[in-house]
Amino acid sequence: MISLNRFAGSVSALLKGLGVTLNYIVHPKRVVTREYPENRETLTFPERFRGQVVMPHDENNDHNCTACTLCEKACPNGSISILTTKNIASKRVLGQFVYRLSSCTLCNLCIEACPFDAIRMGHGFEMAGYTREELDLILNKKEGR
Amino acid sequence: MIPEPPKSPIPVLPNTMMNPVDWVVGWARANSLWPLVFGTSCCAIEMMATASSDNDWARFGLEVARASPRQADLIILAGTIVEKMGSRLITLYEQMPGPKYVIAMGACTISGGPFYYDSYSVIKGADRLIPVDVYVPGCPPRPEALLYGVMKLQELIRKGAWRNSLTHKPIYREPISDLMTKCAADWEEKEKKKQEEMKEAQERFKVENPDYKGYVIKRVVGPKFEEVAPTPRPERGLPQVELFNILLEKFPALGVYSVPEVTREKIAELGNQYVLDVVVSREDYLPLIRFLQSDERLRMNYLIELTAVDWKDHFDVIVHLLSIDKGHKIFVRCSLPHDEHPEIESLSDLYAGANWHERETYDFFGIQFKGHPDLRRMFLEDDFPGHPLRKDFVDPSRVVVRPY
Amino acid sequence: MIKADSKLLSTLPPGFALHDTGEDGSQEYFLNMGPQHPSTHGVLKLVVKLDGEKVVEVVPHLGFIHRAIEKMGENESFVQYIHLTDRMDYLSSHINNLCVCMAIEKAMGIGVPERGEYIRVMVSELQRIQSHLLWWGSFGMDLGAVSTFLYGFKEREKITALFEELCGARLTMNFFRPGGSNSDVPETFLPRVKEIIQDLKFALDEFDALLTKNPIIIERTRGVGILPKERAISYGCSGPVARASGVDLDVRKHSPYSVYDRFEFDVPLGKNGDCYDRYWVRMEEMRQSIRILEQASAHFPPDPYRSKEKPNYKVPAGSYFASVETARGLFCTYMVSENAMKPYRIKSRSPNFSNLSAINEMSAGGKIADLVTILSTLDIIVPDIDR
Amino acid sequence: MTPLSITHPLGDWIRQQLPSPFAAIANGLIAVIAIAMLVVVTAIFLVWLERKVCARFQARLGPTRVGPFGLLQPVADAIKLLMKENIRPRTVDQLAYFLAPLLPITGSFLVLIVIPFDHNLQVLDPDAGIVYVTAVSGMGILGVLIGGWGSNNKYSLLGSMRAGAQLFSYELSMVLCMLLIVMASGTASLRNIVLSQQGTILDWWIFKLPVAGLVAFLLFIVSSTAELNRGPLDLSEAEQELTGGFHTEYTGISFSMFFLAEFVNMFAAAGLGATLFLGGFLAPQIGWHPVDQLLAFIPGFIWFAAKAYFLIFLYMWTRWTFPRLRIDHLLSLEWKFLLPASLANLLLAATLVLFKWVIP
Repeated sequence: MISLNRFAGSVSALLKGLGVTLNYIVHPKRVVTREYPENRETLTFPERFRGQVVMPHDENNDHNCTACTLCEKACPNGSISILTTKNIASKRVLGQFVYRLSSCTLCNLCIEACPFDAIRMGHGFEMAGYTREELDLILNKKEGR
Repeated sequence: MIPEPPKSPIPVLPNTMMNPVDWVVGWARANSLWPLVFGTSCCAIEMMATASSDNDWARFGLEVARASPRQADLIILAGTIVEKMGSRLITLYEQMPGPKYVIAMGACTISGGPFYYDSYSVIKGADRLIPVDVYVPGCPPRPEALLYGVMKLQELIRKGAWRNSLTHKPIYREPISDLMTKCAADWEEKEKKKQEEMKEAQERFKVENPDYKGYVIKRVVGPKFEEVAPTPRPERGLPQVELFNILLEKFPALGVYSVPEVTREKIAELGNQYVLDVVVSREDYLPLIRFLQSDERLRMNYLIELTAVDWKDHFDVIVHLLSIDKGHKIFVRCSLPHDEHPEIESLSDLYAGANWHERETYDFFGIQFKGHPDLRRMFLEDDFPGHPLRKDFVDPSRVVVRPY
Repeated sequence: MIKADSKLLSTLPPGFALHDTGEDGSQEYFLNMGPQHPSTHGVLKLVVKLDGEKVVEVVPHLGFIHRAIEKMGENESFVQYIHLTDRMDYLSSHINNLCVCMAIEKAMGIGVPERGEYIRVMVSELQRIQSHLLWWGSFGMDLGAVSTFLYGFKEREKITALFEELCGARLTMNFFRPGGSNSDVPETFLPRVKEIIQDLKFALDEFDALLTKNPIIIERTRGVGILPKERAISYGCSGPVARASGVDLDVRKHSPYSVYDRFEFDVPLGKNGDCYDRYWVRMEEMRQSIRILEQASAHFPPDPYRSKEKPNYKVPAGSYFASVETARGLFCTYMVSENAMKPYRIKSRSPNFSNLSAINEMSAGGKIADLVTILSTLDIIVPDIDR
Repeated sequence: MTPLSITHPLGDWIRQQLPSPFAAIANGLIAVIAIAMLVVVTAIFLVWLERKVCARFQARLGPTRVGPFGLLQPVADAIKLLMKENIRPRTVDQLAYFLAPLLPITGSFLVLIVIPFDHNLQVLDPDAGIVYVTAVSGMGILGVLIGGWGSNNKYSLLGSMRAGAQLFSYELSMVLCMLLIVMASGTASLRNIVLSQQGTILDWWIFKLPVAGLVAFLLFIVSSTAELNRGPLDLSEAEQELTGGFHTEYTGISFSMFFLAEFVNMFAAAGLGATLFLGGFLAPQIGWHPVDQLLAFIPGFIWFAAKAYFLIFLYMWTRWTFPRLRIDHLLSLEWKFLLPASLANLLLAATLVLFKWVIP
């Protein structure tokens, strides 16, 4: 009798399992897939999403970076090189903001370190490339003021 | 709105004419990429998330993940490749039938990523071992980013890179170097030339604009926070003083770390949060631990960890013990001389878990444990030179020293 | 045909050798599982001595993802080290971060405001659920039910999306800082948590129907891979693995950190220490985490989320120790400072390391399929073992 | 035995046109080509169907990007597999390694020959059709066994040994289920078995024998799942344990043989199940004339396909729901439960048949 009970219990448990999967197939609304390349136009990420480091530029292509190298020091893995130059007034300004996306871990420490809001986390994620060198970016469009 | 992706040129082989057969084969290969089940660390989870219902890489025909390299077309290198795994990765790659493709997913496999500096075991980029077709940056990349990488690879295959039965890419052979210093040095050279050219203009500018102040960029002030006092959290179990008293009964020569000339009052002053950190001589080490484990009042039956610290002139072997029933902790510390093979008794008879902790300590510090049943290296290959967590460990062929 | 190569034999422990012929004239042989094997959850290598399908002895080989995190920690600042712990147990990255933060807080006497503590507890519990969901999925898959893997991930994805909203990353968070967290929770946080709890309750019932009560699962897990209580303690097992064996060890309950002492929750304990108990303990833990989440979101305080930031994290000389309960067990950070910006030595005790060390005792005598079940219920994360 | 013919009218016409030896050859050729086409199309379609259905069970979409609804996905896979480098490891048993992939697909090919797709759509109808089916379907097992042995890989060996133990034992209860139908219908020819089920739905063997028919049907589903080597009884593949089991060492085209055979086998088994229990190509009749006429208007092969695909859906449903059994559980399930159950069931059916307690 016990074994018969057990058998009935097993069968009902198996049927319940089958019911769960059947529920998925008869309810197409339960499909949760986001179709990435097709939905690209409507794709949004949360505001804080960390895709890559970007340097916002204003309408004159100027940026806020003062080449203070705080971000360079905050970076745990040497992904940022701040290369300075002297401008026409002999002031030390940013020459190139070299950002190695190839080794960046998107940890947000450089953004937190920046006192001038010169760099932010951008939402771009389509950065795949065919060579390693493609991923070494220079973020500033022109030298510092 | 997602910003537009940058355009990267497709490395098409020169002088290739597409005939219809080639086109069909290219189409088939591009649309039927069966990945190898290969994930080493964090990126593997994101790769599985790409396979999950929400992103569903089956839409691209990728869901036929093969566990056997013989049937796979694509390795998605998800996660760090370390030296020990390197040879296995090459074997896996060689076992795959051509044409085969490799996607390097995440910073670790592209360049070593977070483990570029100071790591003695991580390979600085998987493309130093096998040719990589597509690099997907991120740490880890979002599933969408991986899918974009797959699409890039499909484009590559369709446009003719499939012609070569293996791969068109060479293995990356540049020696490892400190990228930051190199970058700065290159720039400095350029800068010198530029400054010389600009010297006149700068002097002229100084004369013309004597009261130029420069451009001031405002500091962004973040929110201010109050200082908060830490809330004390009492430890469970016997108070430290009592614990110390019990130990002193049996081991009168016991010292306490960083408390010179220890007295009971001094221990009491340290408060509830302090965890007793006793210093024991080598002779008393094993008896003390045995006493801690067997004494009814103490019953320290749980070994949290066993590790060592290299103080340049001596080693400290540190044992963290816990009593599961009572809840009190204790740290036991024992100094060893700083020579090639310092020796100490093994705890593996008392705690089964000590076996592995001691093997790890042997691997990292070269400390020998007398009476250990199986003292082999734990993490590193048997022929790895030296013991890496010793402060005097140097290995320029593996380690890039952090420049700052 | 079946011979172990000499290189393999040289890396095995002493006394580990084949018996040429058993009593019935049978022969033992070696099977290399891993480093690339679908059920070793990463790059673990197990050298298994087999007699037919019966497992005689298992020798784990580690180090295929040993990344030198402890060595690197000696050259990174304390705050930078937090982000490396993300990559150890990447399914408990918030909790790992918390452990390092707690050690720094202890060392420098930094307190955390109410809201910060509540954020920590809630995020930790979400992380625990997230990790267990993934474990549930991969447990099903290891036993051959592929759909469960997708169902587990489907639920997990909701929590991951919430984490993305919270800190911008899905896996490697780097969110907690000494004294709180690097930013406040977004306004949508609490409603989202409520939604997730609702979905989760429904999903857990579905999970029960699919696996928990499934006779195949019960057959395959009951009495398989038994780890007695004394051995679990002796091996230093922790987390669900130890609790399934009846070891009453949960840092959240017994030396509560953060504000865990304010919430009501039970610590599920198993009786037999077999695979089914480990399974059951994890399922029950998810329910307990939901309880904590409900209580925490009911009393979410409005205070500032972090305390005053220190100008630098120069930790006074000494050695500091902090322990937390990750999804896999007891995670400890032990750091030695010499009054500098960088730790002199930093060591993380990973729960998986000790849990895995018991595998030979658990799996000897079973079948290969049992070995897979045991590995799966141990819920190991290999990068956490190797560090 | 009826003469070799793809359909009776076509066969007869060819026989009229050509002298007898040539007619037989021509008929044979046409039959082989037709079945080969069927094998390829079925396999490719089933691969697509499996991936789509499995995706829907798992709340996702499945292949969508290659062709409409991803229909061309398996085509791309097939072309790729054909164009793939074919590695033959040096240490394998060359003959066994080469021969193994051919056997399963041949086996299912031979089974398909005797399946009646429609009234006049059957290549061959041997009198002992059931015996023939049992005999040739063993070839698949043989392929798995020698493939695993020949690969010289421990995973493959374990997989093939499991396959041997599993398939040979499950063959027993499957044969007993078939035997029940043979006993009830009084014939071993598949065509005649179908014809013995004429009438309403209740005349199908699954219902006609009260209880015994249904039990036999369920036992057939379970044991054929094991025979087909599909989850939850796919122990010889057991990807999570044995990284692919017997076909671990196979690449490219030889792997695709195993891969396609799995699906063709599934179709063959489902077709067999439909023939034995669900009235094969007969339209379901409910006993109400207008509807019956409408149903009978639909050609038989469509009914056959519908029934077969219903069974295939059952196979997929169980595969994507249940976890895998362990090898010893699997064998004790067969020897301690399924085999006694099918024997008892056979006894029950015999009693029913003897006393004519069938549904009229």
